[in-house]
Amino acid sequence: MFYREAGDFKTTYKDDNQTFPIKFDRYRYYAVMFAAFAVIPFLINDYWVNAIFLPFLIYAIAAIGLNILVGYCGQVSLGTGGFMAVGAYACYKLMTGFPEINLFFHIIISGGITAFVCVLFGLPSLRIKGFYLAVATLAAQFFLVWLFNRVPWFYNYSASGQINSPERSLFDITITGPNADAWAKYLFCLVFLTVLALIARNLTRGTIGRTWMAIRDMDIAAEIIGVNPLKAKISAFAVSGFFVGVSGALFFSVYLGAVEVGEVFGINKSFLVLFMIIIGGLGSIFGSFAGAAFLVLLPVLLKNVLVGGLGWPTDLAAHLEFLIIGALIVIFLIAEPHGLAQLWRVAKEKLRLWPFPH
Amino acid sequence: MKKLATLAVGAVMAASPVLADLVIPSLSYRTGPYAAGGIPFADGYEDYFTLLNERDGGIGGVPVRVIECETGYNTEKGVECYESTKGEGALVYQPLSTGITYQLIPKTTADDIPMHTMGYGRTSAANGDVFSHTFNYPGNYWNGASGAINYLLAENGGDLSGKKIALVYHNSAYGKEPIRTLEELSSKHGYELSLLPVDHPGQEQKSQWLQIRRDRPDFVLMWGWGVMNQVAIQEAANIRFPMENFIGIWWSGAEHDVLPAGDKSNGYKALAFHNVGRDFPVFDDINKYVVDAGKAAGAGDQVGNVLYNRGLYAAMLAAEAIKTAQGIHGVADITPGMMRDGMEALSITEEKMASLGMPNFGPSFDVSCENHGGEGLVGVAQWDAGSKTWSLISDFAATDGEVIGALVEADSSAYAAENNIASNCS
Amino acid sequence: MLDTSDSYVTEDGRTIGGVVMEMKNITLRFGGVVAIKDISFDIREGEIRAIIGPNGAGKSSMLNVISGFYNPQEGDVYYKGALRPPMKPYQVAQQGIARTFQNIALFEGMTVLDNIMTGRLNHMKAGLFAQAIWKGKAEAEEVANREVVEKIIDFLEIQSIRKTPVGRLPYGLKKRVELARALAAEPSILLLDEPMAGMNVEEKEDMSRFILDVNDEFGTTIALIEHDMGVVMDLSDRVVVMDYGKKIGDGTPDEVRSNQAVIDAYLGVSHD
Amino acid sequence: MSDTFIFGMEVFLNGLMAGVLYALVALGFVLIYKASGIFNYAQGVMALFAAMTLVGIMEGRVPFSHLINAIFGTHIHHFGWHLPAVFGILFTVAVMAGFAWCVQKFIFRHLVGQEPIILFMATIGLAYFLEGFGDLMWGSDIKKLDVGLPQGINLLIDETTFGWFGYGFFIDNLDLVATVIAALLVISLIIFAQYTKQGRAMRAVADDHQAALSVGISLNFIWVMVWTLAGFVALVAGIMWGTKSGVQFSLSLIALKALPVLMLGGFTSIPGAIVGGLIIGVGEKMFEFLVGPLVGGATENWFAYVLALLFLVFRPQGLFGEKIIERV
Repeated sequence: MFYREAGDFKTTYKDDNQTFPIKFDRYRYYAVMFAAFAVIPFLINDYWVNAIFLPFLIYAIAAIGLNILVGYCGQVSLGTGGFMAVGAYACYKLMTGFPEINLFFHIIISGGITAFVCVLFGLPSLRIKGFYLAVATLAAQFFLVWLFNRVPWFYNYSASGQINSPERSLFDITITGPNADAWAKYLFCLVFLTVLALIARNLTRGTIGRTWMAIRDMDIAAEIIGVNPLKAKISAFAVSGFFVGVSGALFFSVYLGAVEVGEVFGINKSFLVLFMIIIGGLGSIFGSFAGAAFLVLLPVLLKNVLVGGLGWPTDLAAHLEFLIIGALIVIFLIAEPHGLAQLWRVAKEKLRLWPFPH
Repeated sequence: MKKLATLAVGAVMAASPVLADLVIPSLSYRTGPYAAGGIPFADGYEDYFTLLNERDGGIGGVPVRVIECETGYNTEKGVECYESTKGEGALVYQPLSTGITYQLIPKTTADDIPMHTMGYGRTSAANGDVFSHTFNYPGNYWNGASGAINYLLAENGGDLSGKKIALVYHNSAYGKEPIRTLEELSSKHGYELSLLPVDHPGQEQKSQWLQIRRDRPDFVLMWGWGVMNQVAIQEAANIRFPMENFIGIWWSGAEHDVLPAGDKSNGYKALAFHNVGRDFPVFDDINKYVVDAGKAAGAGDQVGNVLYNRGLYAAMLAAEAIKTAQGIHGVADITPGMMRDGMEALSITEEKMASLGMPNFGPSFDVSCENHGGEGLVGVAQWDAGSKTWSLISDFAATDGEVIGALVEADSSAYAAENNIASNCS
Repeated sequence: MLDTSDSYVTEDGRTIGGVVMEMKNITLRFGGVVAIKDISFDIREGEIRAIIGPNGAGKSSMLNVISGFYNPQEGDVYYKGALRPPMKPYQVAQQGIARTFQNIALFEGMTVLDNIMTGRLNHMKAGLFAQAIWKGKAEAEEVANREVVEKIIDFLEIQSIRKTPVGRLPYGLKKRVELARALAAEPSILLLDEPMAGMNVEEKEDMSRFILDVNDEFGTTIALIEHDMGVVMDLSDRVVVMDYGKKIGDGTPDEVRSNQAVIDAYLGVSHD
Repeated sequence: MSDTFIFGMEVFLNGLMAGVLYALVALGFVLIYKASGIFNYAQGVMALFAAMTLVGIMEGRVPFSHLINAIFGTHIHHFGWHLPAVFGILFTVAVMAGFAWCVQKFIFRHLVGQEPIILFMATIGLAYFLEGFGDLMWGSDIKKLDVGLPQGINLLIDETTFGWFGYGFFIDNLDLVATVIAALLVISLIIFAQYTKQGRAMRAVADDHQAALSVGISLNFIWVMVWTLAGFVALVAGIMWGTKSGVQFSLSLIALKALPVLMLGGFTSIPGAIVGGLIIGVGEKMFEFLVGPLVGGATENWFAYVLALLFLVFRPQGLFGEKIIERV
């Protein structure tokens, strides 16, 4: 009844190209934006920001980036952890090397550097396809982690090889370091996420997005109708790399503040981000958000219920957590192979017809 | 939204008001790649506080509440654990992971909560002038490296020149810790050092041990953790490297590290900053008040293991710091800030340990504002495969303060400069 | 430049221009197998050119040579009067050659509209940054090209399925969408690989009508492969007949129909 | 002969031995992929689970004891028996067969006809599940596994080579045993596939599901069988690695060692898995020996992948694949 498109006519192609063509969706989007920017910052404390919102926002950026590569362009990558590490280490080198430049630009440049590295490792995708490519990107994962661990220049020759994010601010508001306020860190990441999500949306609805999807759906046919596969794949790797790099830089500088490459950006990170987009939905920006939210919230929720609520031993809870997440992934795949985003779409279709299903 | 609501309810329930208590968070890892090491430590840590509660009614009349939080050795989970427990009035953090330690050093400082990284973490945190809230007494990795060399010097009549020493290390921040110290000491004592990194997890070490077999170093030192320890000891046995010339750091010297290799691991040595075995009166109390009462943490089957003892020792140091803090401030229900003062004024003496039923359980040491690292005394323990026990073969002895002091100074001042940290003690 | 000196007007009043594409002595081998042997023929501007032949005659391979998917081992391709060097398929497409496929090659994960829009790729020039910002150049370009595509959608009568994911469409409609995608490129030469394969009589009639209309209204040069002899003879201006990789006939439908080699090939006279 | 050459030969031989173990893990992947098109990420966790189960059964541990104790406040841990290895292995195989049946019944039967990427994801979910399940069942402590395999230097080879070169080669007895067992396993698999009814049915399914179905082969049965076989291979791999390092979490990471092998050898070829395993084993050990000291060592993890990557760039079809001709 409330959710429908009837009567919501588009008179120009421009209107039809909107991000949210249905009025109801648009209003909901405005409401979410309002809440995210104007309400939540006043309500949150350290716990909510550091344990839930920051990981969610940053993982969402990484998930969108990976979704561009995997979901839109069809190039499966297992190198996300390594590429996030590139972003983190680039950011660290920039922060300590050029302290006079603002952190904001450091993060953007870190994204650019990661895009470049990502393109380098994306070049084999012109000849290697499918699972073989996925496994090949593991070469990037292992090599990059090894490199950052091995070459002392990357960690400024510190004794242990850890990198620490020094205190930096924007408009005199501290963003990084232990003295940053929860709301400042939150808003800083939220701005990045919002802008990057809009960019992702713009890219995926336009020409470049269509070339990516064409390559994904049938690469040979795409090439014959005029898609340059090199350009399409490389641009996907570059854009994806940029997103992942920014998320890595934020992960290091704003969220964790101190990072050891093998532990934080190991192979598990690659898999985690991949799970996010699969659970959320491949080829869907909303899905990237949903997947990131799901995999950030679920463990915290399970922990709070099992340990905090039921008082179970922590190790049992941790084992059960694995078991439940695994089972949920399988159940999701059986119920809806195309992820939370598809589930959401189906729900909306039903709502459109409600209360007259026939 | 429903999820959020549930969460919020959970948080409210968890935060419901309780009577005065001393909150000790235990960031443990009973799962993940290092579970085997995490379980005994967490059990020992918790059991000691249970003992204090059951036997003495807490510390200074205030009961201790241990909040266990599973990190799985994962930094992000560690952050979540820290944030979820710090609001409960957590007195001291024992994060038990290099990654989480580095992550928490600035945070705990900003939140005015002390952190105790006992025998791990950032070595240069021994400089309390820079690291106001981080303590790593009684010993750190560089003490460990120096302790190992000192032990070898003693074994070899004070001369190591021309000897070859190989370091097999976990290729991570943790494993790389001793390298600088060993290099410095190598130029001082004239031994030849070779470095053999092993990538996580360390399941495959054939290359490294073939190289050791070829190069025939006189001694092998190891900075390993998790499965790397078991494989290294097994491989050393396979190439028939004399076990008595193989010395691990204290994280490479627990029962589960040597047991898989069976009899062949006999004679393997590991560094120690606390005593091993269960030949201490405190264990009678633990059995009486904790284990037999059915209140033991975990499965209750770890009592007396090396890492259990380490957890016990860490808990004892925390409890003594609480007592010190209570004495300084004259309050029983202390705050984290008071706890920090207590830790900084901590003095562990032989008499004190004996009165706790733990005579010679660890070295005597004093903490001060400048020195958060204690005296850095290091002992050596040896494994007897026949009786399946560790025993201390070299008592806690001094390490090369000159070399280590310089390194601590250099690293901590670099950190202070990078992060604009003012002097804490002056 | 095109030589239009020998252009002529057909019976139904269409102007057939000069040679736009010429294949000279094309030979294509896969390992030891010769798929095309020394074939030459040309395509004139504005005409409907058919390539026919029994199964395995090498028709599809020929089409793949024209569209640049295969590069022949021997022979030259002249396009608009100039020798075409070996190039990648997408470069050929950028020169204005569009095609459909025998086994429909639509992008199943995209909507009909997006599929057709992919045909406009080579007409859209906004860079990565313009597209990221969207407002301004990219949006204007999107809207302008959308208008072209909407005309094609109207022309092929597929308005109602505009936003339907292609995967859900029936076979006949998919063929039509594929044609729309090729048309959207506004090609100089349109290659149709068995446009009527697997269709029933009505669908075939529809498709024939669309092909003729395309040729008529847009003046598009069309080269097509088809099995249905009746359709071919009705539609095309000139026909190349292939058998076992060789050309056995070339001319107007009437000429080809009376060619003895062609009759033999279709009636299955044994080769010895 | 120069020292480097002699040492190099020793490293080479050890690389071959390591390669056999990698091949063994890769074999489990190949079996399932060939028969059902599923890229089974859970293979490594299966090895861990099988080894845990073997230890648990041999030592008479009570499954889920920790959970039971937590819920009912009891203190049960052991049944108090010690079984010989043979029985343990038999029971474990039975458990793995049950596991295979469950996997088929509860997961893949509901995913028939899905895209490969979805099936792959399902195995990731399965891996998570099995990891939690295994820990819950047997605990996450480190377990010593001893089924009586010899370990340590092989003296015969040591002495012989010492006689030849003046330097005794180090070959681990366990590696020798692993090589023999892997060889036996491959031979028996080939015999099974060639000469038994089930084996032929399995090959038929691998060739063409539809055709196999149409001649009356039960796909369900074949898939359960293949998962059981993969479970058995996982058990063998778990025993080999578990004997060396104890049974613990990291055992599941051996799957990562198999992936470059699969890239080289292809996902469908048993000989490919073996040759690929040998190449990777020798390649990474030789690289670590020759180049490792120059770049600081610990290169093995990434070098295996880079080697496979470079190889694929020049030969995308892998070792035994035919040249890919693309069609439209």
